[in-house]
Amino acid sequence: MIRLVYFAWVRERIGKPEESVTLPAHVLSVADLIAWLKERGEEYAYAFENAPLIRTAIDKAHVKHDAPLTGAREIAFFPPMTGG
Amino acid sequence: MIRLVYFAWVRERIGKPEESVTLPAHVLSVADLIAWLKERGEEYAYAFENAPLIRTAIDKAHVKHDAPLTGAREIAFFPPMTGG
Amino acid sequence: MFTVRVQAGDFDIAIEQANLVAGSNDIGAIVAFTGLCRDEANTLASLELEHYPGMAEEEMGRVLAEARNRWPLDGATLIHRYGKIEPGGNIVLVITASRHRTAAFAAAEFLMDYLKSRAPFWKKEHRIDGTSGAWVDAKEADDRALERWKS
Amino acid sequence: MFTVRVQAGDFDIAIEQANLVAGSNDIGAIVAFTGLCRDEANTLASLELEHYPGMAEEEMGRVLAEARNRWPLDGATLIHRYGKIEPGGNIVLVITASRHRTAAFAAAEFLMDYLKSRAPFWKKEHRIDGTSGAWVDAKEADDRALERWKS
Repeated sequence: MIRLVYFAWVRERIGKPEESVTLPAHVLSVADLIAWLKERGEEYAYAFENAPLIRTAIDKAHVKHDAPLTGAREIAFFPPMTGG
Repeated sequence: MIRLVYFAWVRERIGKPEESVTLPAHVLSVADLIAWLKERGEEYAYAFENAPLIRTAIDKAHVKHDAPLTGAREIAFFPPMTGG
Repeated sequence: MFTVRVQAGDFDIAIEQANLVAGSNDIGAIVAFTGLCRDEANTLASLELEHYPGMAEEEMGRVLAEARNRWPLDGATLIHRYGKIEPGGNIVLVITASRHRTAAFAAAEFLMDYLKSRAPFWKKEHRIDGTSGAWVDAKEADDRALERWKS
Repeated sequence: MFTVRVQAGDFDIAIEQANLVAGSNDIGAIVAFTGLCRDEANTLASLELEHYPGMAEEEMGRVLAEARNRWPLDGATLIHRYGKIEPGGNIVLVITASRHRTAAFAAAEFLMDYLKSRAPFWKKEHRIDGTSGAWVDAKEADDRALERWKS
């Protein structure tokens, strides 16, 4: 089981702030995970419709979409940040 | 009569914060005034021994040593500034 | 002293500066950046700041560590608020302290550029007319601001 | 609001910032520079700041006018103290307010560079051992700092 967390309009589009999922064996990278999530329903397809825009963190550190998921406990998806 | 004011170590070397003087007709520029002051005594010669270093203001605005004294009411001499 | 805080409540810049330099006599320069909730069009009731708890603090700590690698800082304070903030209210505070002003200025500007594009915070507008406005868009200008630190 | 003050007494940065932005909702960024009395060697009892009354205010006003010509500022406060100031004490405060942080940072740094080399203030050291130390030398670094604004 791996924990997925969503923020801002990614959270709003998916309709929940977090969930735990069991990943199939072929999901090895962030990009794989996004592709897999988009198949799970319209809300995911909507949230990730412009996938390259979506930022990702693994265990609270920024990663790129080619990052491997090995050892990850919490994966976060969110739009570009607008703090400060 | 023109008012001369001195600050920091220029003031300390000359031994007074200000004075009023009547300028001879040949004193036309700041440089002329410095040369004339240096003839007035050791304390002035000491204060202006490195004349190019000394900064000048006419009526509370910075000027260079070639500035004319025409219309000046108050001329200030002081070392490079060290505020801030 | 080096401090990172993420909080809902307001901050007082005078208190933060006093804490930062307390007991030190060799700090000559303090630069403090305050980011405020802005409302040019007079339509905004508040900005709501969402954040990623835990990661926000960690990322701010990483950005601060990078600033300390680049400039000789004697202290720094980073505070970012979350929750609803009204126009004119404080959002973010970055304070840098150094012997000399050039380092304090450069580090503060670097910290703000990096916080803007790396700290996990998102702004949503709430309008005076009661509607929930849009999520604020990330600015290209902020990404461009990062480029100058990469030389 | 644009303010220039020369005073013997201390200042409170929180009050100055609050006054600067009072009644305005379109200021997004405030940069505040505080210059402190520094004593690295632990030999300093105080710095005594001499100034040229009248010209100090006028010159600070001229420097501020030049900053306003270069950057879109919504407000600025310049305060310079004179008299004896102990280590750790405040000497100078420069606050700039703008819609965007880049202008606020650049203007604050410009103002400090110019105040250092154009505002008529001079620092003399008084030592803990009771001797009156030297007048502080103007730094070449401060003159070099000016050069970058001349492009």
